[in-house]
Amino acid sequence: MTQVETATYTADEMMAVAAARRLRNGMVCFVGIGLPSRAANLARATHAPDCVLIYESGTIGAKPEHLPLSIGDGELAESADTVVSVPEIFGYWLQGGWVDVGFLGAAQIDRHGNLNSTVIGDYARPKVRLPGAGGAPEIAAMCRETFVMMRHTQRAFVEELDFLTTGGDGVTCVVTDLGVLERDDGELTLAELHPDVTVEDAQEATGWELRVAPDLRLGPPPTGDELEALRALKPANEDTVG
Amino acid sequence: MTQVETATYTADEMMAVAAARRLRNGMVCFVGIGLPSRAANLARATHAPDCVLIYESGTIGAKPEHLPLSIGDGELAESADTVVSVPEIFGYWLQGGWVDVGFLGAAQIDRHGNLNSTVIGDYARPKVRLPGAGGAPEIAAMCRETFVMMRHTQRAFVEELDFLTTGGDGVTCVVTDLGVLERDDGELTLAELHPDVTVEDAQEATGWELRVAPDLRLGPPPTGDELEALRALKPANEDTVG
Amino acid sequence: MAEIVPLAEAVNELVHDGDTVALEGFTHLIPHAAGHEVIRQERRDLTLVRMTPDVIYDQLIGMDCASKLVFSWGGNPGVGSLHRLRDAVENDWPAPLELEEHSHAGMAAAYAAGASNLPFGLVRGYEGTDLAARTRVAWITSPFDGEEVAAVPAIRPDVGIVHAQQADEAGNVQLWGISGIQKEVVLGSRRSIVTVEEVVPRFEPRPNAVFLPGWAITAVAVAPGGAHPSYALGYYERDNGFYVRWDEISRDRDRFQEWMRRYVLEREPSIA
Amino acid sequence: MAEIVPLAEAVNELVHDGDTVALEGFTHLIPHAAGHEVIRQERRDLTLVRMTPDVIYDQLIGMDCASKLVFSWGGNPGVGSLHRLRDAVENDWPAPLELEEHSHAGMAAAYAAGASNLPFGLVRGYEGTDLAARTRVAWITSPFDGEEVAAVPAIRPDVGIVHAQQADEAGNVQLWGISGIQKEVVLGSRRSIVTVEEVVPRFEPRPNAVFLPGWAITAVAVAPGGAHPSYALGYYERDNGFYVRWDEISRDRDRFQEWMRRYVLEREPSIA
Repeated sequence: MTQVETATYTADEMMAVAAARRLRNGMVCFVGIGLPSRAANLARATHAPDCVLIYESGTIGAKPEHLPLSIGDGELAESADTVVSVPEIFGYWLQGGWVDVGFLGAAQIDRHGNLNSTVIGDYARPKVRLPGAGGAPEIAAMCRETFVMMRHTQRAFVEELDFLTTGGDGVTCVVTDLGVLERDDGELTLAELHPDVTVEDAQEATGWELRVAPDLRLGPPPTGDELEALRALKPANEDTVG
Repeated sequence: MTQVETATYTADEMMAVAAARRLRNGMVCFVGIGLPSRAANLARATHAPDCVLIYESGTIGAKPEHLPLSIGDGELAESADTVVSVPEIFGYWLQGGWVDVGFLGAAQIDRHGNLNSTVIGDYARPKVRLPGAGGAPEIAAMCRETFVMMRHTQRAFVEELDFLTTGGDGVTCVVTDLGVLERDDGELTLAELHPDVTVEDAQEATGWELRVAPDLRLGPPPTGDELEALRALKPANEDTVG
Repeated sequence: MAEIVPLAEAVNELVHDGDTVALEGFTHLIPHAAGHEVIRQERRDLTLVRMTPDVIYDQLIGMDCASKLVFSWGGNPGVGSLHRLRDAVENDWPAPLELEEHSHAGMAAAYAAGASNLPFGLVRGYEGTDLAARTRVAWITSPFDGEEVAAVPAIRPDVGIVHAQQADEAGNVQLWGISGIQKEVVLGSRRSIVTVEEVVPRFEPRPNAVFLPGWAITAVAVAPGGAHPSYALGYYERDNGFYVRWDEISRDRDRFQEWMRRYVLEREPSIA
Repeated sequence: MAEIVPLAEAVNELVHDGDTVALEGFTHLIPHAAGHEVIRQERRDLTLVRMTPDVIYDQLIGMDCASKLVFSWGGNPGVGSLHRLRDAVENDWPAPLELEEHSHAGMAAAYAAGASNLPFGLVRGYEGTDLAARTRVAWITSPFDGEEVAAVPAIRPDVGIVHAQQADEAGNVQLWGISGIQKEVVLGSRRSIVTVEEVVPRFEPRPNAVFLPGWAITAVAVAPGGAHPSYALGYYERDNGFYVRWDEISRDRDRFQEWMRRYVLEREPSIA
């Protein structure tokens, strides 16, 4: 086993590790590109080799060796158990009720887990036009539960969304670079802190008065194996991209 | 070229030839098993080699060398351009409006081309329970035109159907073992007689007062080529069947 | 994750009296072995669902397993009538059989709606036919352009049963050739059984193949020849002669019962 | 039967000012060459439809070809924003852009409804979101069980444009890998253009392949590399670097226009 420097790791790495740990082996996951895909592939590379990854491009059981840069990367299709059409992936598989966990990101989230990925500012004359809904509304509505991954800032964790793109009822946990929020009695509650993060740090980064679970946990740092696996997950041609 | 006995041919052979002649090369045909399949494959073997045959089992562009015995024969799948699911063949291809000609049979037909393939007698307590609708109602409704092939008898060509399974508005012609009826002003009208058949023969086999077209045609008998091609069309393993 | 279990065990655990059961197969890969097991285990009062009920449904109906049939075309393909089905409908033998009949297009839309977890499917059809008054159909006006289309209730069987060529050790299934409505049945049913010709170490990728993941199947059972007299592309051909012989066997009640006793009831789970 | 014609001719004859045009491709086989031809031929006032508008739509919008966009996710995948799209929405440059936005599931159902010649598609969604008030959606109550589902109007573009790996001499098309929504677009559009990497004597049967018969396509045009910077499985890989560079190129109006002049307007029909 190679030696991995575990003393230093980034907040993004901690976030990926914390999210990956929440996936159990064999779970069927509907995964978006970016942070969710990184976490799901980390789970597959460590404790959950039989996690089934579904991407909205129609690839079922994708087993990429490199991190895909888009949901349609060729490696997703070539490594998948099967590739189906987009109407089928949303109709038969997602809406059909076969997915355990949906894995989403967003630009804004509120205390109920509702998500905004549409606009910042007014819809008709937005300050920032975001990409839009994509698969998020139905992923959150149809998966047994939904995990959200977002960097924890006041701009993202807001008292009131500028636009409600995706209803939050199905969001059971939010993994951030500071800790993990879990739904308690309908409200996202700070349930776990990453190493060296305080409740005050989390509150400061949250735009509403953050509830703290009575049994607040301290998450363990990434293990050497986790970091090694995570760092081995590189995009197919990172050189070109960087 | 082999010598084929053209002096003797059966009424069923004449019916197949007359129906096949109505298919133009390149037409897209939605074909049922039995008489329609035989006629469509005869057309493909003679003047219309690029006729596209679609069977409701999902085979598009099937090019069987033997006559299929069921719409799902393996040879249909193996010779097809592609095989799609049953919801797709009915949804995207038939209902989507891509088919030129539908080719149907039935137990009863009325003067408007309406078809019965459900029951003889009362629905709740039928004298004969027939197989039912199958693809017929939507084939007749969605194809640009529909050809019907039926043996010409009083029991089949009736004043009033026992059950209206399939609306006849799209039926443009009915090929029988006596001649061809074509729609004129909404009513099926005797337009063509096979050799050695009289108007009286056709009227006698029809349960309503049969209109006769003013320009009634006399259809030519099968050619040697047609008969040869037709007789070469044998089921894959006729021995087993017979 | 699908367990690979003996067929008798799968049927015993997953098919109950009174269930709605779809043994599907559109002229290919018809699950005869599974149907025979249902007959041997004497299931009763089933609502049987299938687009194209043929010989195996004739057998289930004649052996008094069913009280209702939901279908769109019931015949012996290329041969003629199903005599046991007709006897049940025309003469209530061995028992009355309630019918709910559709067109193929309607039933395909209903299965697709079931697989899509929708309450109903849409189809252009039924209007102006006598079928409309005899089946479950309703008309819906488009909220966008006022056009009317027919709605058919989704089919979501208690148990969906299909036959496929291959499974792997993990219970994944691959079938190819004419795939009919099989994917919709497995995905739209509460429980599912897939019988397969054999278990292979890994699937060879094939054109026009349907892959069904083990996590979407309740039970997989190995039943070599399990589609006979139907066929399994790449394994064996359709036994057209049997379909012709069935016409004779099934015409007479006694001869039918004798045949069933000899070739189904007194056999171990395998093909007839 | 599809004619095999030069791309410039196909666009000239089939794409008109004011048309509703869908150039589709779900992260694979994106028809860039065809999009560039639309830009070169200065089509105006188009309603552009696409689930995942990315770089080629950014270019069409920035070059003032469109007055409306129907979409469900508009971004530069793996990179960030589409600056030309944002400039149009946020600052009306080069012209105001009307938006009709959906979720992926809603738009997939709308395309499938279009291909099925139905007035609308059904989806469980939209309820409780702000999207519902901003798009074309209606609620339908199931006539069978009273359940409510969302209805979205069918998408039936005037012109559907996709890219595929291969055509044969008869104008049949085969594509493989991620096939997205391409079949629905071709079948649901009034006219269609398929650009292909090459014409081959005959297709090799492939797993997960989509076959589109020539009789369902209006025009086929040969455009090798026609998906670049997207990819064509089996031909070339995705040019991820280009997507990153596009972020810089497209941020500034002048730099964007200079790039378009140099790499699109002043080029013959081919890839940029």
